[in-house]
Amino acid sequence: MTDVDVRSTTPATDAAGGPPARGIRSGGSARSSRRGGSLARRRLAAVGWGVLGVLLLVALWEGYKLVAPADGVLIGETRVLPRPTDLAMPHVWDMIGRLGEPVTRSPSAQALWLVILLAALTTLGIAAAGWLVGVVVGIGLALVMQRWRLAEWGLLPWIVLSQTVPLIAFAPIVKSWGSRVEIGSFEWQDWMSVALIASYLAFFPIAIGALKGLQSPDRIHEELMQTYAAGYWATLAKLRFPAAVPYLLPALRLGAANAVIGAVVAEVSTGLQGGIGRLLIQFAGQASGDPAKAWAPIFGAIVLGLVAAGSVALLGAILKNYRRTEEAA
Amino acid sequence: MSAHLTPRAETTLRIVAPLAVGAFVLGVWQFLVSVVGISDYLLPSPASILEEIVASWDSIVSATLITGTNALIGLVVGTLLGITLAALAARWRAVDQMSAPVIASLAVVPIVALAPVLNSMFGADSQFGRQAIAAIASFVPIFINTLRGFRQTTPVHRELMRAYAATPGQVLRTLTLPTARPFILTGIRIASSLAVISALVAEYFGGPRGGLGSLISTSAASSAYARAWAYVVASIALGLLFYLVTLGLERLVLRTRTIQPDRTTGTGTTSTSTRSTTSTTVSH
Amino acid sequence: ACSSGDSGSGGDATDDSALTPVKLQLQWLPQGQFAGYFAAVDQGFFEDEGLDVEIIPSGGDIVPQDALANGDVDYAIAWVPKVLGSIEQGANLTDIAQIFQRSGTLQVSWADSGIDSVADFEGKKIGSWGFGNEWEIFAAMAAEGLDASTVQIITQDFNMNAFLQGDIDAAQAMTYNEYAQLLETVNPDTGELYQPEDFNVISYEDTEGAMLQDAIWADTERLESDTEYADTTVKFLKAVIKGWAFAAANPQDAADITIAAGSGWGPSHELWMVNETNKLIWPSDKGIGVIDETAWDKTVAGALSAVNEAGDHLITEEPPASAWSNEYIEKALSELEGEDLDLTGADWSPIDVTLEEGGN
Amino acid sequence: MSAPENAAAPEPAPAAAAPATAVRVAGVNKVFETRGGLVHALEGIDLEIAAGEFVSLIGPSGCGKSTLMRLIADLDAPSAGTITVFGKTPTQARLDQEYGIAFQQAGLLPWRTVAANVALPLELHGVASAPRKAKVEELLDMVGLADFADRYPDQLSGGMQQRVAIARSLAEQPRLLLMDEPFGALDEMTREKMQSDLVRISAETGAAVVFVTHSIPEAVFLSDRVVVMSPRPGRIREIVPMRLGASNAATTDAAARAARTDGLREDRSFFEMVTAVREALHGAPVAAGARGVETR
Amino acid sequence: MSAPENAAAPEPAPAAAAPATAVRVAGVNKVFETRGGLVHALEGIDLEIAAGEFVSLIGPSGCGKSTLMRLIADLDAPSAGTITVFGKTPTQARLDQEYGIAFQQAGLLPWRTVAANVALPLELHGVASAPRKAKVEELLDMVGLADFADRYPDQLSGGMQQRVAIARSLAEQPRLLLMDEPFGALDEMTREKMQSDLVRISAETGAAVVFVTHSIPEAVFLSDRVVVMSPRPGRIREIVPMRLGASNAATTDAAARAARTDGLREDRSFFEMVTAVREALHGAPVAAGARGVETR
Ligand SMILES: Nc1ncnc2c1ncn2[C@@H]1O[C@H](COP(=O)(O)OP(=O)(O)OP(=O)(O)O)[C@@H](O)[C@H]1O
Ligand SMILES: Nc1ncnc2c1ncn2[C@@H]1O[C@H](COP(=O)(O)OP(=O)(O)OP(=O)(O)O)[C@@H](O)[C@H]1O
Ligand SMILES: Cc1ncc(C[n+]2csc(CCO)c2C)c(N)n1
Ligand SMILES: [Mg+2]
Ligand SMILES: [Mg+2]
Repeated sequence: MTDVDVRSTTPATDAAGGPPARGIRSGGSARSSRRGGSLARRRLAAVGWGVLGVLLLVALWEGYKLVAPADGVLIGETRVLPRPTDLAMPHVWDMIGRLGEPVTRSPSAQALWLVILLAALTTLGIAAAGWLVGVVVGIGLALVMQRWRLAEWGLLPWIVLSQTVPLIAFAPIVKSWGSRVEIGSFEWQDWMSVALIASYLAFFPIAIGALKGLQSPDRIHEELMQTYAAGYWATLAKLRFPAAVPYLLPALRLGAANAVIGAVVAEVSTGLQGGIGRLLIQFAGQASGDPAKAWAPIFGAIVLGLVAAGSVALLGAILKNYRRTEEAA
Repeated sequence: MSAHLTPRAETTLRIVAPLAVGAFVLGVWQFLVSVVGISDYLLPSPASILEEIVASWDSIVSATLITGTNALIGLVVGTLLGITLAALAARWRAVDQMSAPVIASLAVVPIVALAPVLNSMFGADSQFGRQAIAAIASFVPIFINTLRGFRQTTPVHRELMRAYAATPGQVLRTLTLPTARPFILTGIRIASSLAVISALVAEYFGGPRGGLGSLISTSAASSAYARAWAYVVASIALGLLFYLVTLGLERLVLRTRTIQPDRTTGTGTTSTSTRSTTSTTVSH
Repeated sequence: ACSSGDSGSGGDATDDSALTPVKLQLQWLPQGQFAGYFAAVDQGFFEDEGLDVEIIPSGGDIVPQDALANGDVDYAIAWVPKVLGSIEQGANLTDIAQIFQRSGTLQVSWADSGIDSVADFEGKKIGSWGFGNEWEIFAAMAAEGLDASTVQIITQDFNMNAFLQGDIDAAQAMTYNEYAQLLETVNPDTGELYQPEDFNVISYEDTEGAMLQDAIWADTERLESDTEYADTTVKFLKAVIKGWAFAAANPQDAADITIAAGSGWGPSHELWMVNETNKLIWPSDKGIGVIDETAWDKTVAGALSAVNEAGDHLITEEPPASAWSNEYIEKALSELEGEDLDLTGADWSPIDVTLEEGGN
Repeated sequence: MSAPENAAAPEPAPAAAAPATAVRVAGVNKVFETRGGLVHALEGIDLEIAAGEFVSLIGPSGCGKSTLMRLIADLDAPSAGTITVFGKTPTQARLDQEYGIAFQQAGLLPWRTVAANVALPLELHGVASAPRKAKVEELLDMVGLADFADRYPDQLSGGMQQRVAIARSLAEQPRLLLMDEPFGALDEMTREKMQSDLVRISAETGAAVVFVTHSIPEAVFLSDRVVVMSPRPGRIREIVPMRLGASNAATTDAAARAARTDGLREDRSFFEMVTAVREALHGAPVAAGARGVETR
Repeated sequence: MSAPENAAAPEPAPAAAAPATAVRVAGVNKVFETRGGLVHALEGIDLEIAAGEFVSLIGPSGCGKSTLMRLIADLDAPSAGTITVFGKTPTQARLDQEYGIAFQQAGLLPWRTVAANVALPLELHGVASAPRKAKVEELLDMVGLADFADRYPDQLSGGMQQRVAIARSLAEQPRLLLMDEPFGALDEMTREKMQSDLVRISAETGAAVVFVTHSIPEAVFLSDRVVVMSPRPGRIREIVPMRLGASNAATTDAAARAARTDGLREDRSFFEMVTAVREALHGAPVAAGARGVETR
């Protein structure tokens, strides 16, 4: 967990929510007189609380296992709290301890954590490719929609609708069609199908966020460019893209998280070898005899998502001059 | 730039344009399958899907009801949890910071990873696992948006409440909640289609059969693609229904005003970006 | 599939380019169930036949026979009833080798549950994976006069937790996999692994629902029109036969090869799986892979009778004659006749495998 | 009380403020801790405001006008010194709803109608529905917005919104009104009108008013006394008593204010007062001659 | 040209505007189509602005001041009538960068430093780096912000931001400056300072200025002529010529303006002009006596 500030890591799920309110200096209460403290100390405190939060969750898990009835808590027929069995809820130390052991008894077996790490890297690479495609497609769509309102009206509802399609219904088709693509020496690889599916999830927040961002310049700025007789491209370069940065960053971060999710789903769906998704089904299949093992790829997937979203957050640090209107948190 | 349209023309185009795009895509699709002769096997034509919709209507309706109920329950529970926890996080910074890593994790965890585990925890013989997944999926955007909403109260309003010596309860009721309302609704709207898709995908990973997800997979497994697509269409329709209902709710509530930019000074706070379409995290 | 003769044309006349590329689509992740194919690759049997075989595993949503029907691959492994469904939907496929001669599907219940036959399913929660793996259940029930609505079908996920925790009364299990998973799990009451005595096991092989399972499928049209493909098919089958014969004779090596090929199972589980898979293949009186017409007809009858809980039929009419053919497997068998191979498994006997905790 | 007080030489603080005193500020300092270090917003502020008196605070941006007002309103606490409001601590005065308050932004709740906005403080303090309604009607009448009771704030002009805010601040008939640049965001013509309204309303209610402004003519027109402040740290430079309208006497009461009309703006004495404040503000006589005009 | 013109009786439009004419507006109407119906923003506007002349537009909110300015700037097109800017169509004038523009909000790009903001128009028009730098330096010197070149807008006060915006509007030495309430958001004291600066700058550059404001003293202080408008539909009610400062003659040129100093604000004639505009605005003499003060 690279950064525990919800506002900066958790994708503001509403990409379009975009940058927070302009930093309006009103009254005195925008600034706090009580919370002095250096920035570093506040960061540290936030990390401390975050760690405490995780520890609390661990305590809750183990505490629940201690006190809960074997069949969980049922209201009527419905189980509202889980069964505390080791099968359903392995001990935290078992889950962690399992990571250090080899995957199987096979003499050639690597440690579980290493296997997860390698798989996570594979998936990260695929997700990154999907993310890049999503960025290109998303920003491309946003440009088209920003340029022509008719395009916005015609496309936007479908873009929204596209995300209600259960993607896994598509996975085999994508794989099948992809396998027929062969252009010159370029031959479609199965991982590309997975990346393509990842891009399907990634492009959406990026398209929406980029559109909002490109549309975000104040009228006064647009008119200013008009008075300078600046053309479309000049306005794009000098005004729209810079102004879009505060919207694009959360969108890109959300896109990165989505790309990882999409890549994992597509790996599960198509059975692509080498990634976290594959380990997920593989180890889920072994969960009866080895319940702790099944959690390892879950943790891997979470760390992977956080790393992906976090890397994009780094981009935000580089572009900090373009985020001056954002409220300092 | 773009020519000026009368408001009437704009409204019309806003409706006609997407329909035209949709009709065009369907037309091309049908053309590819029936005229160009792309195999009808993997990609059934719109016409044959429609046929299947008619043929399997009863089963589609009952499957939609099952999945829809799961999604609805998940959405409601996720909403309640999201708002409650956001209220706590807005009130106590410690809660906010403590929940941060967990929320961040929930935002990136794929449903495919959680589904089998939740089935194990809550039992594969009930719909609870799917509802829990829908709840988790909707919780995240609702929590994030609500928390943001709770932080939108303007200093003027907060000081006013303090000047009135209003109790915390009164502040919540008369200021914080109404201010956050558009944000909460945005969160719910984003969560709505997420809840549907999550409940549906969760069906791929165990539990009672009969929902859209299991029927899509069963149909596809026996190569009954037209039937699978008929269920896919139903699930799109269900997601759209959820989306439109929550969008309608949002519009309805927004009709009663929110904070407007102050024309004279230009420093007013616009309450939200709710009018336009906003994004969704989709997790499968 | 290009012939092996045009090796010079490309200019890159390495040994590899002389081989005919072939893609084989499995129906699940790499595991002992497919040990014969991995062994054939590892032992160079395909290469000996001039083939460069790529084995493609599938995941949750890949339907092997569709990959084949779409021309993505050259051959596919799939269960017969599922492919019958696809054929009725318009796929044009032929069963060219019936590797598994019997059904390996079980329905497992607790020893004290009182469920020891299909007739006892009524009113119970019956587990199944779905994905087309459920038709044997419906066919067996149909034979007992039960329709799908008399039970509650619950989708099982990848493991046996739902059964172990009592969510389902009788779980679907393959002899070679899920059943072993049960025996690899610690019984919390005893602290020891579960024992076979703890369970009632209903084998579909013993019911009217029994259906043919892993078969090798080929594209019907190509078989007819493309002689190279037909030739390749025979070569391919010859290597496959050798592979399975190898697995029969050397289960431990076959298990190791499978693990090396990417199976995630531990050694004991893998060996168990190879051994149980061998039991489904051998003995094979007419030779491995030869389709037994009675078994085929029984599968078709079951498929015709099965109706799922949504009221959908798997198939509504007899499959075309082109749905199976012994032509290629018999040719392959006869070409292998002289070699030192046990093609019927007459001398084969299973080994004893001790399962270890966790399937690791 | 209307005699000029000099902050540099404060009169000794009486042990207890007489009830005729609305606000007593004694030796108040306010220091903010910020990232950039300490900010001395106020230093050695002494000020006494009589019941019913209208006092304006004027001074350059950042001199601490708002801060002083916020201290009186108990929206913040002084770093040193004491403040009493009608003899109570600011907190007690706030809890007792001794004051009404209005800011530069009207701060209406956008989801409430005009009437509901005005009713808000009454609602919060448990006034029953019937008297509440009556009171709201009366207040809206007073600010001339009776016809707009059911409108929403965004349907009103800035000036109308500000009038609603003033009605709201008067809802509980406070003895003290705190106003921080309430007309700052209005255009000139509206602003002039609002000033006249405020003079009328404050005369009607007889409340003491602490009024923060940037505009000298506004301060002069409205006030009994104008407190001129200097920045960094915020100090009271001078307190200029106004001698406008009917009464020239030491009693600065509401009746005197009621006599203040628009005509006053063109009175000779008005220009003189403007000049006086202007000079106090600039720290020196601006120039000689026929002056007294704050051109803004 | 500085003779009072009455909009109701416009002089006949010459076939082509002489180059000495900066802006010619003839018979301009502007109607907006809105959801609520048609809005007649401007009706029968005739106005001629000489090169180097400083003209203010004043009038109640919504009378169409901004609209008129936007038409001149070619940010919108008139529904009827013609506009020429230095004898060209507004579009051509815009493409030729004949004017600089500044709004109520400074409208700086927040991600650009002060220098980069001023450089923006030069950059867009391909001015090479070296001369661009020199020009920016010169402009920042002129507005007194040379030391702030590398700051970002959010690090500046409102007044400083507005000065940057003015520097930017001057970057290409336009012969015409369009300013829509550029000082509207500033506080009084800053505003006064900015007015003096603008007088100086406009004298230095000799540009014609069209200046929209709500403040009568501001209009009077700055302008050669004040155009008083009435609302719904926006019409020119009266054009009041100013006779301030050094020159009383018909030539309203920059030299005359340069002589305008802060002292002027306390000039007798200043008060008279304020009164004249006030009366034009209110449509009738306000009152008799020693007046001439816009108290705001
Ligand atoms: N909460 C706070 N934290 C830190 N500094 C503050 C705070 N509130 C005010 N200040 C500082 O205290 C000084 C006085 O501020 P205050 O807002 O009272 O000035 P003001 O006279 O009201 O100015 P203006 O005319 O611009 O409203 C300023 O330097 C300001 O930056
Ligand atoms: N784009 C537009 N669409 C519709 N109506 C408009 C538009 N722009 C201006 N109007 C209307 O035209 C009229 C004149 O507006 P304009 O902004 O020019 O007034 P103004 O004199 O600048 O007012 P203010 O002093 O408030 O800035 C107003 O009634 C306004 O509502
Ligand atoms: C999502 C999903 N879950 C389980 C299976 C089941 N499955 C496929 S092959 C096979 C036999 C040997 O394990 C089994 C049980 C599936 N196809 N898809
Ligand atoms: Mg202030
Ligand atoms: Mg305007």
